[in-house]
Amino acid sequence: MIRKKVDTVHEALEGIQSGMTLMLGGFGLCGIPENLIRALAESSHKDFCCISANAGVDDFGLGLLFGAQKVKKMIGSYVGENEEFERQMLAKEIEVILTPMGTLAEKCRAAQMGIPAFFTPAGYGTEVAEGKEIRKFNGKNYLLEMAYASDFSLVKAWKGDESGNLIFRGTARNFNPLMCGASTITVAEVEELVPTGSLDPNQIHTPGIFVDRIFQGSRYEKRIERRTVQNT
Amino acid sequence: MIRKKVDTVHEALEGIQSGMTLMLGGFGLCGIPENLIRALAESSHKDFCCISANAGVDDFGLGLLFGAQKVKKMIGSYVGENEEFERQMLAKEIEVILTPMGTLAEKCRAAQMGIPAFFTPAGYGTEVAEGKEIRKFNGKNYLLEMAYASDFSLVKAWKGDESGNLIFRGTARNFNPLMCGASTITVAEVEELVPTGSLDPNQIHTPGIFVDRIFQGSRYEKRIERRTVQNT
Amino acid sequence: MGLTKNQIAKRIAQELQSGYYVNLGIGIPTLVANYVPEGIEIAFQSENGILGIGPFPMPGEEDPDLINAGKQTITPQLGASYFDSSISFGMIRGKHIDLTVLGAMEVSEQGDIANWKIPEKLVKGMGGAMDLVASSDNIIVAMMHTNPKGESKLRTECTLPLTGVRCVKRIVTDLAVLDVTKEGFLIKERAKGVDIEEIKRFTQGKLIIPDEIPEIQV
Amino acid sequence: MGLTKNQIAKRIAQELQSGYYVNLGIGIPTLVANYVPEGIEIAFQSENGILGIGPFPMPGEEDPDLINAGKQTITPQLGASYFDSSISFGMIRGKHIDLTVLGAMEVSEQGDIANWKIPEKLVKGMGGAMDLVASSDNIIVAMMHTNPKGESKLRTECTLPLTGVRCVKRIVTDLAVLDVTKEGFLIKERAKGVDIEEIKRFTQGKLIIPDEIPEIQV
Repeated sequence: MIRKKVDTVHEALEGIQSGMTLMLGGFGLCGIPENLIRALAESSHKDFCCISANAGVDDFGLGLLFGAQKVKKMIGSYVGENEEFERQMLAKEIEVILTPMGTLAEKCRAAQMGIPAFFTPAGYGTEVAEGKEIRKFNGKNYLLEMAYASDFSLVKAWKGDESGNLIFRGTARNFNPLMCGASTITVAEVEELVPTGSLDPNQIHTPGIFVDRIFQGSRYEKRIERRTVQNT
Repeated sequence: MIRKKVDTVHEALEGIQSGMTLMLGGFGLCGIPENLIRALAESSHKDFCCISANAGVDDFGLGLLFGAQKVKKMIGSYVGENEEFERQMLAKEIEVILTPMGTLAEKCRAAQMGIPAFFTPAGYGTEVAEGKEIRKFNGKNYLLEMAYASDFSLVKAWKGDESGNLIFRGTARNFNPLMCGASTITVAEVEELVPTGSLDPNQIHTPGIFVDRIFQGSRYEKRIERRTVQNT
Repeated sequence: MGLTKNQIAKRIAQELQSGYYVNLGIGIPTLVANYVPEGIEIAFQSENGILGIGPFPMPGEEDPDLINAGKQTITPQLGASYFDSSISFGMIRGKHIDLTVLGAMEVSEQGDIANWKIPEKLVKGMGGAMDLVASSDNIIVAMMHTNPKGESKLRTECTLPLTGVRCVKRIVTDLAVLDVTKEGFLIKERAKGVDIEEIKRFTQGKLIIPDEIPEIQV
Repeated sequence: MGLTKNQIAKRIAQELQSGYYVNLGIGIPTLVANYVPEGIEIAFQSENGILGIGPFPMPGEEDPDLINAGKQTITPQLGASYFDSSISFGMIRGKHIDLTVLGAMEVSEQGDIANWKIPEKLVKGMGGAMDLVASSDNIIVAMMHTNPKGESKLRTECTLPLTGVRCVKRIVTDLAVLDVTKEGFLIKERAKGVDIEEIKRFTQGKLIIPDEIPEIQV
């Protein structure tokens, strides 16, 4: 099997440059690559185009990149909950492209799977459809949507092995598996990195072929955005 | 959670009619719905259109349907290894449509996932492209392929629970997960049916929403097509 | 008078049928989960990747890896499953969800819905709403009959940017239950203590008023 | 003389590089797995849904749920994974496979390949071949230089129905190793005991013959 393990987050990010397009896994603060985001926010690189479902919160998640003025363009689906992001958006310091969430997911998967374009019903009759090809199948209207093109995918898994095989946990899976292999380089950080052969081949969510570099993350905060409990 | 369990293969096949289009999981003899095929071969229904990667062998797998003259049209990818099938094909008793295997897989997934059509490079410049729309993306040519429309999906899993959640085993997974939810009705047979709640939610391959009926199969033969061992 | 938000949710819960997979939007729709009738089998899906949402966790048992699309901590129901977002939206796009309940800023006579953007105001994004409304055959909108300015949210045409077209089947407001029909908004039920004149006054789109309109039972 | 099928496979194995994910077709390509150079990290993918194919099982340890695309029983390598066919072909279509080795009936000067159908003869289907040749940037064809009738399989144009166009990069036959170039088939190496005249005689397409042609070392 092919080894993908690297020792540090800096090795994991080798080759990243200002102006690149990045896919970042996670949904809000759930399943985000905390170590990679931290390192990017502290790096000298900037002007990224970020593809991610959400924008994080002011002081965590993708918010760290906005706080550090690293993002030139944001492609996302729901970008509330972040004041600095809103300020930059209103001041037109960043360009924002909003996409139906299912379309965003499928555009990542299409990039991963070598599908250049597909039809989806989401957004027909809305401003999302502007400039897009519309076609009717079985009496229903669909938009043609293209696969994303991206330089780095930065994802977070629960467990991984040294060959890049990944297992996610709960709803922290979300966009992470779809972004693996959807960029030129895919970097995965994991809470637990195990030797190759430790994971059941039947239970791997993302085969290592979709991952170029893997490392064990540290200092996971795993912050909860809306702690909600039962009334007792 | 919603119960999908039925007690017999006959209950599982209720509503099936002559002339219907069926998707059948499996690759050769690996991961095929043995109980459902047996029941179909013994039923009074016929003139099926079958969508399946392969055609089985003469006395097992999909071969049982050809032997019982149940198939009017076969949509598959590799249909060798079956003499009766070949005879019917050469005698033009059945219509055969051959499709690149990756395209077949993706057409099933598209049906499952509500994608009416997608572009793929497979078959460009070949007779598979005849009559299909061709479009260039980033300098490369792709064909437009449509999702399948089908009445019943008949699949086989290793384990399943009474809510229709499925786990496959090894390479018996193949087309089975893609066909779940890709037809009007999806029927799953499993080697082991467990109570709802017995399976780890993180390790379910196919969520029960894609399965309408599930039952425990019996008399699994699991025949090996090409037994190959190490020279010792 | 009119229904409270909880009563709107309770009325919508009456639409739940055994065997339904249901996606609940943020806001009033989320409350529907509190009123599932006894004895029916139902599963709630959330588009971030879970089928079979159970109750909120007990204090101290929150798991950061288990949230719903509203980013609230949750627990799984017995028989739940987790999956990636492409499969999650595949369930939606592939019409495997039996009922979608969501909020709206406006609904038109034709069933168009606007619920994601107010021009000149901060836009947070459509999230999964456009996928849901473009794909579901059974969409119920839960909303107040009027906006905070007192203007009708049931209109001849939506004035706000659309989320989807010709998709809403039924609307439950604080004043009434209405179906979207070819002829206009058909009043099916009215809230206790709300008379037809009031519904008429607060409905800008075309209303169809049958002779008998039962009261909403909640 | 010329190479045996095993020698063709052995020569192709020299193309393997550490870090390669490799898809081997049925026939001579399958034999390549027997000659992986020591000390390099490689993984074989099979399009029916496994990454990391190990050796064939010991007698008595065959598992009907573990086969390759040729339907032979296999074992998993350490670090292997199983997946469905859409992901399997996603690996192929998405260019995640570094090397594809497959057999052919004919290859043209342009790199077109025909390997699935002979008109008037029984057609078994293309299986995954069309996906593989349409997607891989690194395709090596393993085949005999001539067909059983003695006709050249390296041609100006393919006479048989195509599997894919302009995709083959290199061909290893019993007589030679040839690269597909804009100018024609470039001889890179020749089999021991095979002279250029013989390669010329059995090559119908345009040949480019460099001054020095090393012998294939196997």
